[in-house]
Amino acid sequence: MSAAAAIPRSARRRGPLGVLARNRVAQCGAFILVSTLLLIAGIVLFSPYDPNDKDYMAILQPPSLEHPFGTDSFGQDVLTRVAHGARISLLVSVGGLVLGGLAGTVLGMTAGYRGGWLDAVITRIVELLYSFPTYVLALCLMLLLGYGASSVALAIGLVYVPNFARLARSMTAQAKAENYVTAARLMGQSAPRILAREILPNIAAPLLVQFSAGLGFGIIMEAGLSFVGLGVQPPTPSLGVMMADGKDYFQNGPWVLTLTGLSVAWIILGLNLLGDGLRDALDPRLRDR
Amino acid sequence: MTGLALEIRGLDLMLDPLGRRLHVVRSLDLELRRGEVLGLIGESGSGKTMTGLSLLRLEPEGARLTAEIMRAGEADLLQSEEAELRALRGRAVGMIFQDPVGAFNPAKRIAWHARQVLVRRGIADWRPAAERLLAEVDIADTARVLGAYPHQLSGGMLQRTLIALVLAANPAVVVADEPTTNLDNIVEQQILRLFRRLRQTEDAAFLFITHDMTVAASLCDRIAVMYAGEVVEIGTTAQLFEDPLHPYTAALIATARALEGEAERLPELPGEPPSIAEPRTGCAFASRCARRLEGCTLAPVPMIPLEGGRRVRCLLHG
Amino acid sequence: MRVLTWLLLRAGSAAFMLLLGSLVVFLLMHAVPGDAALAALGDQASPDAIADFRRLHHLDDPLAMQFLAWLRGALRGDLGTSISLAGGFSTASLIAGSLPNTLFIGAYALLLALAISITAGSIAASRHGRVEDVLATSGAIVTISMPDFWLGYVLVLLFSLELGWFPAYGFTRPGESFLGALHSGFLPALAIAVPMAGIFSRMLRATLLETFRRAYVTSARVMGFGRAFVFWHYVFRNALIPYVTAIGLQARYLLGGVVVVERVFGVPGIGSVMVDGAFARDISVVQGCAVVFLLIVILVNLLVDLLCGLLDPRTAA
Amino acid sequence: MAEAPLVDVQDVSVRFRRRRSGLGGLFGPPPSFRAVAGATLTVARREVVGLVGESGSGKTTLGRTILRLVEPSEGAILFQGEPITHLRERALRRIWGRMALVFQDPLSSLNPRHSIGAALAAPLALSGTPKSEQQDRVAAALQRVRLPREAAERFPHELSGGQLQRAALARALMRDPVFIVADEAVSKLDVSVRSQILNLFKDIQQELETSFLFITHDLHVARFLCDRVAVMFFGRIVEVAPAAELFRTPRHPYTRALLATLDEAGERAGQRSAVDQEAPGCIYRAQCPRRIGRCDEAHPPTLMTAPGHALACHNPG
Repeated sequence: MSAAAAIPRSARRRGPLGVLARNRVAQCGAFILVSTLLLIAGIVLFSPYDPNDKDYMAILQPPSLEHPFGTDSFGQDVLTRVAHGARISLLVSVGGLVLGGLAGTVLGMTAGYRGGWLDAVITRIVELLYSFPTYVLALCLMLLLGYGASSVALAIGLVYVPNFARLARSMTAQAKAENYVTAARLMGQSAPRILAREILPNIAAPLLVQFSAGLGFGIIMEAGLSFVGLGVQPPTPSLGVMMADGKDYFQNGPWVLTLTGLSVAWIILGLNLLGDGLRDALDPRLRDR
Repeated sequence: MTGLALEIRGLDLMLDPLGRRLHVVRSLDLELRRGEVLGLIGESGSGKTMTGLSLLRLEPEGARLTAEIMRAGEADLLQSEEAELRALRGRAVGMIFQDPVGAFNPAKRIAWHARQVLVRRGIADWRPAAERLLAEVDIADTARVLGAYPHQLSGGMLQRTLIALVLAANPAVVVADEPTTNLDNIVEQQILRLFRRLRQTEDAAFLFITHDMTVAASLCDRIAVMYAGEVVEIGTTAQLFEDPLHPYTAALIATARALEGEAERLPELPGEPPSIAEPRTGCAFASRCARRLEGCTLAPVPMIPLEGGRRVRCLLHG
Repeated sequence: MRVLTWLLLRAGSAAFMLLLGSLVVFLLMHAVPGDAALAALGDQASPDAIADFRRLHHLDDPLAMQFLAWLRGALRGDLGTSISLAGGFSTASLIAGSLPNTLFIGAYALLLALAISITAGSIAASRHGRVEDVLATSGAIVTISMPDFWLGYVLVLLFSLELGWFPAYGFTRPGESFLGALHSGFLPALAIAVPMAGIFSRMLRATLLETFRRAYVTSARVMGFGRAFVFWHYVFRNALIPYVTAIGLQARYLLGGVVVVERVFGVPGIGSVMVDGAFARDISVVQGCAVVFLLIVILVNLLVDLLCGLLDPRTAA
Repeated sequence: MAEAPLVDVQDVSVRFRRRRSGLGGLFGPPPSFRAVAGATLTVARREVVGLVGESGSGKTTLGRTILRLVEPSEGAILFQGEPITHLRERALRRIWGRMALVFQDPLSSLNPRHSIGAALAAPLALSGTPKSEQQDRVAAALQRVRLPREAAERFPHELSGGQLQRAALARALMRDPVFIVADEAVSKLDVSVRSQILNLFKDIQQELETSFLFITHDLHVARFLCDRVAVMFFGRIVEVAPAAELFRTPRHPYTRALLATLDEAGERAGQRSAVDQEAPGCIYRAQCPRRIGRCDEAHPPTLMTAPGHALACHNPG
């Protein structure tokens, strides 16, 4: 019976790891991220300077071999501070995105699957959150919670809740109308099981892309909030704090602000490239072109 | 002057998606006389749509198209200049699609579409001409249709309109790619009836692409059967239905007959059409063929000319 | 008639959103730690003065009453009094003075971003896969990776400190001199516009490419229509609705960017007012600004909806 | 005494509310329409009933309503004598164990992230079947639809159209249903594969004595597979008869028009025009060549004209 002939296995791997194996853009982004993270770790562990070591003999020195990114107005090594700052900024951003991503996904999936009044209520809340300019929402929350790294993370999370909720809701509603979900219902699976087992694996990829793009914006937000002085507070060396500091002597030592910002842009570029590569490879409409 | 509306010799089309080379149309020969309807029959992935797009030189980007001859009327379709090809599209070869709704610009009214086509043909006073064209395809309330947006018309109505617009440019060949597949049974019959009438009144030759044997039988003078990128058999409709030579053609016709009759069980063709990506040495149909010979899998099977203009790609008839 | 009904419904829903948003902001601000009376009168204030202050500002009323009172005031254009500025400036006058500057910078940035993105996105899509596309795409991803306020300083370094073309700091109000505002507002607007343009042109490119794949585009090419004709009438026209929708969704990022960039260039806009208010823990100012920002975004979305309705024949007919 | 029907559909109507969105949805089409209007149909044990009609006739909706994926707005549905018309999803899960659905597009009905084996084993895992037994039963199910054992390890995108429909059928059979709705289950398949699947359906039906509701637009397919055939037009069942009889002596004018499409020389059927569902009168009268005065007054009642032959027509042929 030739209907029972062997079925060839598809050679292409799916999922994020498979994408990484064949998408150049994603590889490029991953390379930037991994190498930069290693560099940051190396500097944090092995730098001869402490981020808060003040050297009044070497104030505002332009970049040199000794201080590749120069020194700031306290004579602190900018590169070391950037590495420590990047660590803090990344932690804040990741923390915020994890919070916002989890809350948004849960809200969105619930709304999309349940529909009805619950959907209407959640959609309204999400729409409302989405109608506040990013920094405005964050500012209000910072006032409430007090300044500091954890508050910034919470603010980033809150800003990102609607993004995840909207995405998760529309994709869940779409998936719910798909035949495979109907089939699962007819097979007797319960709603939570269908959400977790049938729908989540199918909508995880775009959420992941959103997460990676959101990380970049989270870093910008942390920097922005700290920059105007309403975010992470000195002496904690976050990237935003350093940039705020750098702007005060921008004319005398432009490298502090410029190079710190460049480092921020570099990390975000890595995140964006990774996210782009993932999206291109995972979006079936853009695949096979 | 050959008197042929369309002549294709040795057409090959190679696609290159993501670096995988796909040979989707293989050494294809076709010819259409003026006023003739040729049915191009095949299953999904058999290369029939790609053949149609090749005639308009709208093969996908990055594809490699080669042929010895490809002419529509007086026009040489093997041009490489995009501007020259553009001048040929619509005039030498026109095309009608499976989904009539998708064939219209959703942001513009039908009148806009008609005006673009007619003004391009040099008819400044386009409106009466448009009304005449629509009347020719049995549309009664032309004013309403012209004033409507595509989404306000039914599929059958849009398909009629598209046929009228395509014929307006007097093309030598009209490629109709499954033009009735998306329509309901009764509307489908109406459109087929329209085609049967048009082939008598229009100069154009029709290349009618379909997967449905019955539809092809009801409309076409001759039929070409495609399988896995190759034409495996070509002949008049009567020849094919009375005496199919290629085992694949025979199986298709037997299935259609069994369904129309009151059979208890349908004749089965084992297996499934091969993937176009698979490498092959001999006949693409060999693995499913009950009358396979030793030589079938050894070397590519050539097209064998028979009497009465028939051709078949099968060693049983060599 | 239909349009009017639709508008009324849509406006009603927007008003509801604004009301809900105001309530949320009110509650948030109310929960901010610290005593408004102490903040206003200082630590040395006598208990009697504090009690007077609380009575005067209805701070001891139930929350719902306080919100209703605030709402009544807001509807009359009274958003309370700033406690941080000497002389008891009204919050409404602070906002009224600064809002035009913010709107000017925002609209300026939006126009720049639109101009850049329509050019870049169109070129990238119509030259898909070629050098122009690669350049535009990489340019876009680089620009969206840059923090806008930092870009502001880089622009200052380049165009003010090096070339001296634009002022590094300060802003001429559009009411005083429109040309001056265009000149002095260029760098802040550009700093906001460049990353925005990156986002916009990526979106435009994606929707254009998707539209290119539509059957009606093939159908137009089959009719032998010219490349430019097909691009404008078939592709671009039909990509407009998703593009405009996508732009509407960016309003909160654009205005968010304004808040920070105003600080960089010293633009006396509502973003600066809000940040100053936050520093001073001036609740009435922060609250007023937040609600006004919310109002702007809601209005922008209303406008986008209306525009999409007009662009779509399915609704316009 | 005849056996009670397995599925008993009594005068079922399904109303859909149209979604209102944007500017257009507001006053365009009526806010609700009846996808199914007063449908009465039974399926006996071991019986295969065909449901034929054109797109938009409501045949898919009726099929889904019988499975209670859609809740009817009027009428009653009995399954094995038990009313299931308004059961909640929790209670339906018990009923669904005895029912199954086979879709038109098998690829969309299988979760792309699950292997065929996992998809087939899912209902077994739910009912607590031990792992080893699960594997055996999956293998048996694959064998029944003539798929090789290794298909269990493949993912949907690795299978061809015919193999996918086999896998989908295997999954539908996992819980030993007594009733299967097959919605255009062969219409997307290639011609050379379709006969395999049609034969397979016939074999499975005879082997397992399952009842089928076979929804199709293809009259040949209906005649090949079905014992009885119901014809739907615009939400109404206009004629039900044993298959052979329906094809030999169709009585409703619409059935006749439909059958006329089978042979080329068929009589001319009118253009399909919009139908006002709410107006009194027969739903088919606008196109009907046999229209008489009464047709404008009321939709004809469904009457039994011969044993097993139901008809809704004032002036049957």
